[in-house]
Amino acid sequence: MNDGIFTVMFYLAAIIAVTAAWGVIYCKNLVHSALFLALCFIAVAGLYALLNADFLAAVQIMVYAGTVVILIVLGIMMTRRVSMDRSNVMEKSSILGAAVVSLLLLVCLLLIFLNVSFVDSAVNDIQDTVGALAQLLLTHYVLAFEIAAVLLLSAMIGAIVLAKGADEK
Amino acid sequence: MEQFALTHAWLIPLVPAAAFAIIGLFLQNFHKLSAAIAILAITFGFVMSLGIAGAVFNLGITVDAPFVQRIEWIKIAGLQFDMGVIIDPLSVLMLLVVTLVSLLVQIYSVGYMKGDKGFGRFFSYMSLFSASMLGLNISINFVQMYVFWELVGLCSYLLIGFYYYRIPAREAAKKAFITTRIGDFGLLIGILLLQMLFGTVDFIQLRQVIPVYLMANGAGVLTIIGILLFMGPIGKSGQFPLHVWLPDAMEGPAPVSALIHAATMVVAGVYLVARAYFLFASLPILMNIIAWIGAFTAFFGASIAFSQHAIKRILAYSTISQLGYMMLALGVGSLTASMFHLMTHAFFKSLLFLCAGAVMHAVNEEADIFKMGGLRRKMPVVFVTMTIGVLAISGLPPFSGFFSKDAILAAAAHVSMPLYLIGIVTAFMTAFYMARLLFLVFFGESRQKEVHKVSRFMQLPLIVLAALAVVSGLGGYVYNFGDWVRFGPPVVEHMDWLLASTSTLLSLLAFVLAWNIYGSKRWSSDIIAKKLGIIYTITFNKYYIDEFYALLCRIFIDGIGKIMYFIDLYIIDGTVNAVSALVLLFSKLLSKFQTGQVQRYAAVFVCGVVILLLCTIMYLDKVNGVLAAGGAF
Amino acid sequence: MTVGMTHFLILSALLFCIGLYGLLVKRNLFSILMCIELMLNAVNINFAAFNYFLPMPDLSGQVMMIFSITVAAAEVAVGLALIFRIYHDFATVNIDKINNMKG
Amino acid sequence: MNFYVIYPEIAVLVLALLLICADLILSAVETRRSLGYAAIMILGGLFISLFYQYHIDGSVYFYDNLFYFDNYAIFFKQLFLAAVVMTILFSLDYAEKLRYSGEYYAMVLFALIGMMVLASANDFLTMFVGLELMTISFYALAGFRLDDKKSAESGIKYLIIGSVSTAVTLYGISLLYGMAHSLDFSVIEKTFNVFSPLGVAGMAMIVAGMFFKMSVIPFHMWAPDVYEGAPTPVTGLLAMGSKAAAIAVFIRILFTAFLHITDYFMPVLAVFSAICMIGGNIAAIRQKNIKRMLAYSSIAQAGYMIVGICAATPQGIKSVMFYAFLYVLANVGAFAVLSVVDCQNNGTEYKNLSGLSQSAPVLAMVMAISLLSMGGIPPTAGFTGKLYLFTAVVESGYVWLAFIGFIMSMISVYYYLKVVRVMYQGSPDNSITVSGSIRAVVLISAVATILFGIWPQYLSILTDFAAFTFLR
Amino acid sequence: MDFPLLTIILVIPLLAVGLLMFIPPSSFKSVKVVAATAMCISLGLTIYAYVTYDSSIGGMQFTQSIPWISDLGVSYSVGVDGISLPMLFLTNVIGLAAVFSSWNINVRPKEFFILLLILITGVMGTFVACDLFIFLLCYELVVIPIYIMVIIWGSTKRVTKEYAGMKLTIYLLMGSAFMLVGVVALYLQAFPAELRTFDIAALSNAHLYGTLSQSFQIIVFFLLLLGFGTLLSMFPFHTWSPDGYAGAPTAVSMIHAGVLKKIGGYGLIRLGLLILPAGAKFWAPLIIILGLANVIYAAYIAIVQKDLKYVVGYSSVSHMGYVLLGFAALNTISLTGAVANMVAHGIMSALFFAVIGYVYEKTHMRSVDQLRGIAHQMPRISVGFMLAGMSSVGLPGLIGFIPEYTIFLGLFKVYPFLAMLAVSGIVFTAIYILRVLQKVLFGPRDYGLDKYKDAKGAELVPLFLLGTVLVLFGLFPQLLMGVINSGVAPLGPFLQELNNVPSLLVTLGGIW
Repeated sequence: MNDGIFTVMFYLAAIIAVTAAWGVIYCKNLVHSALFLALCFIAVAGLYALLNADFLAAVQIMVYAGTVVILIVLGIMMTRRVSMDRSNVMEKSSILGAAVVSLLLLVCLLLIFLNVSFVDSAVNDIQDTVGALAQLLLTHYVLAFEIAAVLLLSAMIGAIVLAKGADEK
Repeated sequence: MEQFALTHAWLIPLVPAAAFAIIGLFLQNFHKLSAAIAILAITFGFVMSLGIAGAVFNLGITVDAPFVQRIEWIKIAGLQFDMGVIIDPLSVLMLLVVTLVSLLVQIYSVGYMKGDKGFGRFFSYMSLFSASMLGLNISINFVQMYVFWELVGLCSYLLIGFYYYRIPAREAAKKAFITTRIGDFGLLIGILLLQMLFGTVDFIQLRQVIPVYLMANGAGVLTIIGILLFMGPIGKSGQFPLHVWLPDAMEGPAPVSALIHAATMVVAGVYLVARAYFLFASLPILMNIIAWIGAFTAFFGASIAFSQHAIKRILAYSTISQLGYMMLALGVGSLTASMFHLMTHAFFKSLLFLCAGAVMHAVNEEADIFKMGGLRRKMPVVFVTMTIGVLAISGLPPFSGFFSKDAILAAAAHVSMPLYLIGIVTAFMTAFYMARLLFLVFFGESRQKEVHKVSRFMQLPLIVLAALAVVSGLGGYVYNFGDWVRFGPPVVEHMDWLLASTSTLLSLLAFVLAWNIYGSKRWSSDIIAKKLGIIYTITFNKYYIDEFYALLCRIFIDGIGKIMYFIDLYIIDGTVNAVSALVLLFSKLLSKFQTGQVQRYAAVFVCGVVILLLCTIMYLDKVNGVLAAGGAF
Repeated sequence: MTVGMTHFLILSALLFCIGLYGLLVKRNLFSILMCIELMLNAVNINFAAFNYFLPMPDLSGQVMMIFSITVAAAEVAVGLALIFRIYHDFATVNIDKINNMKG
Repeated sequence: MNFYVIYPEIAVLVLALLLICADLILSAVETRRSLGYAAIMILGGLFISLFYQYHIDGSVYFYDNLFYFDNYAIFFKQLFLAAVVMTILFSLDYAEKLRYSGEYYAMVLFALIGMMVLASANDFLTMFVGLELMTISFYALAGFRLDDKKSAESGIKYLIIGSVSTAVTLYGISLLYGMAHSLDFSVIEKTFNVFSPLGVAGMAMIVAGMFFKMSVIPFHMWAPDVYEGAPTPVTGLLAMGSKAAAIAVFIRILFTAFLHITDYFMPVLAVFSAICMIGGNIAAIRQKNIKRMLAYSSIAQAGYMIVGICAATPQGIKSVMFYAFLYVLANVGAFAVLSVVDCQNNGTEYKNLSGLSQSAPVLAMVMAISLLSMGGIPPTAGFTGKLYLFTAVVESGYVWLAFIGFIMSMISVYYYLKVVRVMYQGSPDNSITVSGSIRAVVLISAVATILFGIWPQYLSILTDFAAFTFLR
Repeated sequence: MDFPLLTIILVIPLLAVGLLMFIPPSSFKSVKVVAATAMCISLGLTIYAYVTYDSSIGGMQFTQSIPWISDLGVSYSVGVDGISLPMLFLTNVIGLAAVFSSWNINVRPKEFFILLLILITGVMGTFVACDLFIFLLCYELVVIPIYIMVIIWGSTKRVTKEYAGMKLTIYLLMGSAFMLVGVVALYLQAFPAELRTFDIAALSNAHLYGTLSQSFQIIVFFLLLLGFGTLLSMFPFHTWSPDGYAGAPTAVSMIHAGVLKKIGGYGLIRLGLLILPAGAKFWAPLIIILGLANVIYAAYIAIVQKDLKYVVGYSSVSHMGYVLLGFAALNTISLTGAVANMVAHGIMSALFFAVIGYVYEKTHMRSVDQLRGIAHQMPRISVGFMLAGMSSVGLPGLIGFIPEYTIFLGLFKVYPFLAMLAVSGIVFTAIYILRVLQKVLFGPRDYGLDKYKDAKGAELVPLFLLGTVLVLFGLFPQLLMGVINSGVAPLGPFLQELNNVPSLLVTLGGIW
């Protein structure tokens, strides 16, 4: 891929992602937040595509932008609020603390990252990511794969019991 | 018989001890049986003592070559104590005096204590006392002596507090114990130092090593040890300034006063000094101290006895005074005179106490001599015996006190004129206050309507003792007491007739004076008291020494104790409690921090991450200088 | 300036911290869940980028992303179920009100 | 692919699935005790079978280097199995109160699989998935008591903060991946560059995640609330299993992946352990709820276990394993009693335990023994365990840590004794019936606690074996 | 293998505990009988051991050793020598007395006696243990039963029983925390890794191999001193003792003051002196000072106390000062005295607490201000009081004298002037003991107390038992001193060598 296009695409996606992320937090309306979140995810998916992770980009959109956001919206519906305005305000009192903590973390991370010198020349250039991923998943990481299946089962059962229990009340 | 007695001398204390155990454990409520056992036990002791005395005479056992038996009591690495028996004229004298007086007093007690609830208890204590005192007499070393020394102290405590339901009695008992304990404190240190210095406390061995030590090292350390040792006798024998317990001790029954606080226990101090005379006699400074303390105590005691009202208190101060005499004698180097006086004093003073007991018994436990009077017709036996006692103590010939006191005065006169003068003045005072007592109690008009009869059990000992008070002095003089009981070469008593007649004259003068004041009431005692004014007040109040001690006690015992307790509660414990409070406070802070607000938890979590990252950065900075090299921000 | 690993790292750090900030200031449980997703997503960028700039043909970074997404989904599922329960029990989704235990 | 290596996980998984199916088949009115018993039998068999898996020669992997079946892993698997068997045994009664008891057993088993995977995991991916399997199961389990508001609250709290932790861990893994280009512990060990900011920062963040699971101060804030709200057996399992699993994997990461940096890291770890011991114990003093108190106490216990890690010697690891085992035993006893009390007195406040020594003397005794074991008072195993721990750490030169440890363990006795006081001094409100299964479990825990306190010979040999083959 | 006498002595109370578990809580009588029987057998066997112990040979006898924990080098090994045998005897005597003095307990007696027997076993274990691990095991085992007993059966006066129990427990545990660090360091330092052992005899030889440097010994001994000193109620770590005794039930006070405290002194000798001689020597001057503080300071405080248990509590602090002094003088005579004083004080304080317990149990009064002239109503109890008091005063013929004397003697050899101060303790002791005795026992009859009866029946067993020992060992001290001597005398050369080791004073002098 052309370096220039890569750069432009990166900045585009990055700016969208960061802005959307900020929007998630800034919006006072929960629905708006959710929509911003979806936008952010899509931007990140774009980044994935940029990074030769096309399968992941697809998964991202499917799982996150689709499933996750839908789940969230579903959740909003089920909480049955009359108006979504001001459903999602920031707690004023904790802004300062939260900002300090977050900034501290950011500063620390940046301090570390800016001191790493990367050799960016070599680029992992696998074309058939899906096949390669499948290969890896079913050989090297097969156990993790299986466990992930159990994990999903467990989460499912847990979620069902919890939600059903709540419903039956 | 004599041989048996000699080799079985250890039975003498043991049999009364057994009697104590039997009575104390099983027979407390069988009054007659317990009295019989106690008396039998002490009679056995007396008979044995007689046997031993015979053996001593016949076998020629002298103070230089005592008969010693010993048995190992403790043996550990670097330390060995024996218990044993030392038989020489000195201890035989004590054995005889103690067993005899003890026997008589116990017989007297059968009558005196009749009807008392604690009859059995009394005889068990008496047996224990006899056992301890006899054990003390035959001690072969300082530790054994200390053991029995403390035991007689215990008996004294128990018997002073015999009427434990009376507050003065129990207070007196406590006072006696603690006061003597202060003396024992010095004694114990002295013994410990002796043990440390010589590795032994055995009298026989010490006697050999001490002169050698003195030659080599001089008297310095030994004098200190001697002073410490002498603290014991000061306490026990009621010497100034630890005499305060003895008058109070009269709260005990009269037989107790007679036996313990007149005849036997209080002379234990004298006996100790006599027993360890080889040590004391070789330390001139110490001898001076002993003599002066003795002389001062003699005078001091007499001066208080002058103004007291309670009959037994007068006798008690008299005892203090007489003990001072004995110490004086020891201090001026005459062991013989001291022991001689010890013996005669034992007889006449116990006689006096028993008489006083009989008198008080007769007049419903009234103690104030000014409230008595005219008893000579109502209790003639007591009157006669008491008169003999008074004459004996006043040193009128031919009664026993004359000989023994004179020996002391003679010895004092040899050494130091001031001491002699104090002695002679004291003799005058003694005669005066004893006469005062006699006249007030037995002469004048009768103030007591009802007078109890004196039982036969009580009369018999009085008579025996009176006889002894008459003859013991003369006997000792005639049979040359100093041949046997002596330190160094045999002493041949030469009566110094000048001194003797001086003191006799003074005593007579005192009698006349006393008769004029108290007998015929020619001169009013009240006016004299007023005229003497402050002196009278001071002596009447015993020089305020008790009050002074009480003040010291309040300041230095209770006061410091309270301060210490305060420190303990609020400083030491306070620190501990403060620490625990601090921990609790910290705990509270931590709980407060746990608000239940989950986002705060998350924030803290992130802070933790930040801390870890900071550690990382610091570490990286250290290993490859991130901040220095990059300085990116 | 070519876009390199550092850029991606910074981006992910930014997103992560924004998510964290949101998580700390929001009181609505749903938006807290969203912020969590945001944070997990930020991490995935790291994986993708590292994988991309890997000097060898290996996709374990992407595999990791798959699992990460799976886990995120599972977490959200359980989270939502729990939020239902919370709503039933407390009749609110404001986290400040759900505060029975403290100290 | 060596499926033999994962037979315990497979067995547990099959069991879990069978339980779910059986739960569906069983009629609604029937009790689910039988499921519990079945699980206990099978897990017990598994536990015993694992004794035969200890080996002297080289350990085997599942595939490549990914899933290590060494003595160390076997020991911890046994530990988790023991914890879960006991937990199920003492929650048989408690589960009746939960509406979905069949699912409850299944979820516990899922969590168990997660722990077991963690014990063996030799790469970050497997570790991550195992960790999440365990964690997510616990999120659900924490909220499993449908009739209790606190349960839901504890679930959501755990989920939120746990997710943050997951994100941080994942972040760390990503950085490490960036440094080492691999997720494999052994590869990372070989390529770990102690001067690389990425690697060290990644390690720091992973450690943060582990600390969260171990509830090390300051990553501990969740523990008291979650412990208090979760159903009592779940709390027990959280305290035992979750913590021990985190310890297991933490040690493995530390001494394989991060082996080269341990020298630098140990002082930091020592400080954290000291803070844990101090903070946990002090905060526990004023608690009113026993589960909450135990949460703080478990924070302190984590501190103790980290002490052993600080030693960075086989003896240290051995002492951690030893301590972990008896920590599980003690917790089994304590939580078994608590679950009975919770069931029958409706609460786990101090006052609910009042007079327990009269209403149920056995329970009171076991509770006392368990707590004292946590406090490290002889003749309970806690004392021996602490002796091992501090011997190891003093040998490595951290005498001050031993000081803090011993002093704090004595302070901890203060609040443990408060429980003892309530149990022995107060008078009971109502009678308590103790079922056979509870009696069995508390007696096992008490007997084992005392046995290992007086005579730890075999446990010591076993842990020695596991530790010395792990860290030669 | 020989007949495992000591193990049996140890196990018998535990067997009784096992038996008690199966007796229904309501059958009070059988609970008490079982406990008493167990302690009787145990005491009988101990007396057998005491009698058959060969003092002429000395050293550890009745030994038994079983490998126990291989990797720590622990073996279950028990044995007694001249130092521990009297302590074992003491434990059993007081144990039996404690059982009988608790005869009237009717509140949950089953639990009481179970805990009591565990407590006694623990104390016995520390004395017979030849292995440091076993020692520690038993050492801390005793703390918890005491706590439970205090909070259930204790009494609240100046401080609540909860406070007292907790204070006592935490104090002792804190002390032991320092000690444990010391022990761990010692264990690691004494031998190279593969030879490590907890065997006390082996550790005692470690300093000969030079593995324990002087500074190491100094530090570790200080730690041990903190631990054992706290247990011994060494100034300023003594405040738990009066409060604790005041709160504790009779039996606990008896055992605690009687034997438990003695573990401190025993530990100082057995572990402190024998394993770390240079450390002991170094700190000896400090211990002397603190011991003196104990003797005089505590005696002073005892003088102003009103509560009988506080008097005896501070008195025991004061008496333990003598033990410290005897220990720190570091010669055979003083050490013999220290051990003997532990026995002596054990017996007399147990007797004291027993009689105070009776009085309190009957009248619910403990204050000197309230109790007056109880000799009228309770002559037997009064005799017990007198015996204990007089022995406390150090009256010859009772158990207290010879130990004190030997301690003083040993101390005089080293610090004559301080020794004089120490001897002054006998005066203070006399003051506070007599003040109490005369106020409580004597005086006019208080008719309000007439409704309380004297001790009778089983209650008399402790009085008789302890009184007998008190008098027997007082009249025939060699019975006690001989055995102790066989344990201490062999240390003579060892202590001689210590003369060359610098002490704190030397170091301080160097600094000046």
